Amino acid sequence: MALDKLTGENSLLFIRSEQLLDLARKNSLFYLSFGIACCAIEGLMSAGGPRFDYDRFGIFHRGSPRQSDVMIVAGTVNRKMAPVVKRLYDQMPEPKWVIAMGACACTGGPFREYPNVIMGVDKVVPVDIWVPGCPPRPESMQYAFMQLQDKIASKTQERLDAR
Amino acid sequence: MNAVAPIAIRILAMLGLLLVNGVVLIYMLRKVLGRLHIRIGPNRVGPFGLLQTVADVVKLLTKEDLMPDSADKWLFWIAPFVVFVPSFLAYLPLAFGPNLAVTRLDTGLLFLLAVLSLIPIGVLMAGWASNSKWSLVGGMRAAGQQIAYEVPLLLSVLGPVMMAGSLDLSKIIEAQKNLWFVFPQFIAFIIYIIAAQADTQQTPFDMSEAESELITGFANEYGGMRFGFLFLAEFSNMFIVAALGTALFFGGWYLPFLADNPIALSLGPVIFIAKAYIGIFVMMWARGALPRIRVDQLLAFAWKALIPISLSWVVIWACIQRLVLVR
Amino acid sequence: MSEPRLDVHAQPGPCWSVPKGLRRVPKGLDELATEHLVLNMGPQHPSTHGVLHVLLELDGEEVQAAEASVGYLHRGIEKLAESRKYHQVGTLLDRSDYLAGLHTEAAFAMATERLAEIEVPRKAEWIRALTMELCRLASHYVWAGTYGMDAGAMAPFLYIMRDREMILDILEAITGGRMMFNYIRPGGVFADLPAGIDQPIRAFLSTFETYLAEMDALLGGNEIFQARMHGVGVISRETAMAFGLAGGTLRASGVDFDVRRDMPYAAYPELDFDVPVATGGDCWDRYVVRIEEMRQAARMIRQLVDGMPEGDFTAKVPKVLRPPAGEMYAAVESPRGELGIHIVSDGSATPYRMRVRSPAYYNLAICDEALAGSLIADAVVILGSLDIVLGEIDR
Amino acid sequence: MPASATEDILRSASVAHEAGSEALGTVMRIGPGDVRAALGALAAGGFDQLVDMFATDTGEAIEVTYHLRALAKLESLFIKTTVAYDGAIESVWEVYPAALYPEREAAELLGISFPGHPNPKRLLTVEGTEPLLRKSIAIRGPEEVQFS
Repeated sequence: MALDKLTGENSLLFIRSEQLLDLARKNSLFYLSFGIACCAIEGLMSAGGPRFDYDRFGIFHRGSPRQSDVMIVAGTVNRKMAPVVKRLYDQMPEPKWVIAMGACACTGGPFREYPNVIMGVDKVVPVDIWVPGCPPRPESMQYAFMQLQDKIASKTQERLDAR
Repeated sequence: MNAVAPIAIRILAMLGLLLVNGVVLIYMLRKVLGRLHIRIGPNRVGPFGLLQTVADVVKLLTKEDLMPDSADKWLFWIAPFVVFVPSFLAYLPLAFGPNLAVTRLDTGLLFLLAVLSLIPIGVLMAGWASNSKWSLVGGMRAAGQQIAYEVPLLLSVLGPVMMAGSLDLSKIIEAQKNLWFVFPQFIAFIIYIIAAQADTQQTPFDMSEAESELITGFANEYGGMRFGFLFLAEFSNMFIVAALGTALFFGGWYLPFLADNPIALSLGPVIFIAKAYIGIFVMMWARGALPRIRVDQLLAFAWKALIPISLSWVVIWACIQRLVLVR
Repeated sequence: MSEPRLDVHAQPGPCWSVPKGLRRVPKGLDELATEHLVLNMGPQHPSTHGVLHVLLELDGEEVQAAEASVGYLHRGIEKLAESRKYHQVGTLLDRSDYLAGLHTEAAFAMATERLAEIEVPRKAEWIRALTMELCRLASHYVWAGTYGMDAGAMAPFLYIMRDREMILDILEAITGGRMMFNYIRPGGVFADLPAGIDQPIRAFLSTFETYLAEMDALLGGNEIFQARMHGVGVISRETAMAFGLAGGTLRASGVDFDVRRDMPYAAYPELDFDVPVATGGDCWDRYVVRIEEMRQAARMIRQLVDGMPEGDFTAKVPKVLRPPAGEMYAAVESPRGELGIHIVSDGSATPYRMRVRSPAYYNLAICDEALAGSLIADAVVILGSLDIVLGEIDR
Repeated sequence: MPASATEDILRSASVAHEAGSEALGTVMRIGPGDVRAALGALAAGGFDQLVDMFATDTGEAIEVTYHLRALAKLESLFIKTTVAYDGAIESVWEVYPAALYPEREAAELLGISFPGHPNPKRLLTVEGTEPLLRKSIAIRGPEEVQFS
């Protein structure tokens, strides 16, 4: 038992080193430049723009899912789009996170009554952060990224506390 | 043992320089692009965002190592190293100070250009092995482009070589003690910067990874540290061509009018690297400002304009040197 | 795929062959034993401006055939409008053309007003024109930036985003939203102009020329960019007419048609503006026409701010609008061209059928024809020059 | 172009039609079999642009509307025809290539067919989707879309 505390997956050393890695992970969130609808203008284009400049936080866009850590689902997902979203998610290497941006990605938004629309992207891929708004302002997305950073850090913190 | 140790230390030092260069250059790129684009660039991770690239590298190291199902496993695995190793080898003959080089080769320049021309093989390998059509197109573009631009690159360095009478980079630099070769060889210098920009696939010649056309081109299917290696090789190539330009045209470690000053001479490596960084800054400037040229225009420009001009410059300079200067 | 019909109809007049993109070369091996590469561009691709999917058949770098595939954003705006009351439809329409929501709203409001015979106060017409022109600038900014990105230039995009934020601030002050406005309602507009709004607009106009000239010098003044644009993606006048193109794409092909001038609405009859027309029909002409349109928009905004009349901002409209049974079509000139709303009413509180004639939908249809024979790099630029918004295409 | 001139064009193409002037503008109602001939004649007669083409579910049948425009005179014309559910109208893409997309859209969303179309695939939805714009297809109800 005591040995387990020193060496195993719950050892202090392991968690601390994991914490260090999480520090790197949360400060280097590359998002997939994959805008579906209106939210892409606010969440992806304004994000890179001069006023909001997410690059300050090390949040940068990559075109290929293989090189990204975060997928921002920015828009309505319908029956034709869902397999594509799923496939892109599968193509991303672990660890990966998903932000459902806007009402459409969260619940289907104003279009949820239409039978072709999927009511929330959580039916397709697991979602970490939900951002309300139609569309959310770029500031909301900044806040979402901060929440995601907290979430990444909190996992190891919880394990540390549970010891 | 005694013979091996200094060489090993030198090689390790060079590897260290390469890695530090990569990290610093990526940070510099993001900052320079940020400023050019009226943004700020990374400033939250560490003081002034200095640790940004470190965080990126550590993150890339801990990412899942993906291997596409349909990829040619062996080639896919080895391609990043085939890209990376030549760009490391190219550091070896670089002379940073009067006696500061990993190895002093009489044919240093030839060696450097020879290993640089191995890189497209790795790029093509990466493009092919990924079994993605976008990667393949990117790899093919890289191969065609490098074959086209190797020729003017080689021809453009002949002018300084003729003036110095040597292929040893240290000797070429020493020959520029009083006159930087950029002044007599201005045409060769212009050809050199264009060809070097194309050879390292920088904007406006970034055909192989053309962000808006091929997404990330040959590196499309690479994630994690393999992608990191490709990225690092790109930046180390940038440093190599900038350093080579410094050595060939801007007097290497010499400062103007202070060539004999012992303090300036002792600061040689710093001056050399500073000059190279100024060159890199110009490359980044172009990257931030220019659109991308089209692939057929690129090749036509190489074969129809650059190669004839550089060839005739070699002939003209040979005549000048033989008939006017040496007589 | 069924064989295309080759017999020509009896009547004289334009006869079209199958668009080049659909005239597929036989698959497999030809006599040189080369194989064509079929490439899926999109739905996730930086240069498809959303979730467009283009199937490219490549011979080396050359596009042999191209076929656009849309519908990745089909969310039933037309169907849902049938269950929404007249003043609720604007919410949906904002999201159809998300770069210029005000234009779609205005077209719907105008169709409803003509159907229900509502007289719109003069001030409302002027406010509509003002906000629509601001919106046109914001939309053209995004187009110019992404067009530069398609050609590989990053800087113009960021320069343009800075200017766009200034417009969005003004629009936010007027309408309350940055992108989704729901401001133009049947009968007028939702709220009066806030006091002192002319100050930020004038401040914007004073920097507009300098900033646009700067952007234009960076992009249009660049020789590489010019070499990429000239003679690429030529659309002849006949082709443009036959495919029902609209807006800047149509005017760049030499057709002098602008809804603002030819089928006037809002305050446009009282404004002084030029309609830029080019004759070449290539990507460069589309660039020039749109940049000039931006200058004209600024010119109109200046007139609108100076001459803003006093009065009511909306007519008296019942809470639940029940237009008489009938049909009505109203069109506005959106940044992408003629945007029409066709309403079929059965006298109830909801439209019986609403049809959006979206310009980008018709502009995109040309891509099967225009992309074939170009290079991949050209294909990206041609798609960019059409200025498509997928929300409007898929609806 | 006055309505009578338009009628002359249709008459010369021997298309039975029923002219009307509604709030919308000039509306001509023709039979579904005559669409191709009528539009061919009108295109030759100066209507050089197909502004829009769409279909409506009237409750008994599908009504297809072609919105034409003579650009030189800024004259609009609406051609309407009615087909049964699952009926067919000959494609007019050879006269107006602009109809290539809307015909595909009308075909999948209202379940009619356009023989002669060179690319009769679905445009907006995936295979197996019911014709969504028909009145018989209901949208999701309030219980269904409630967020829990």
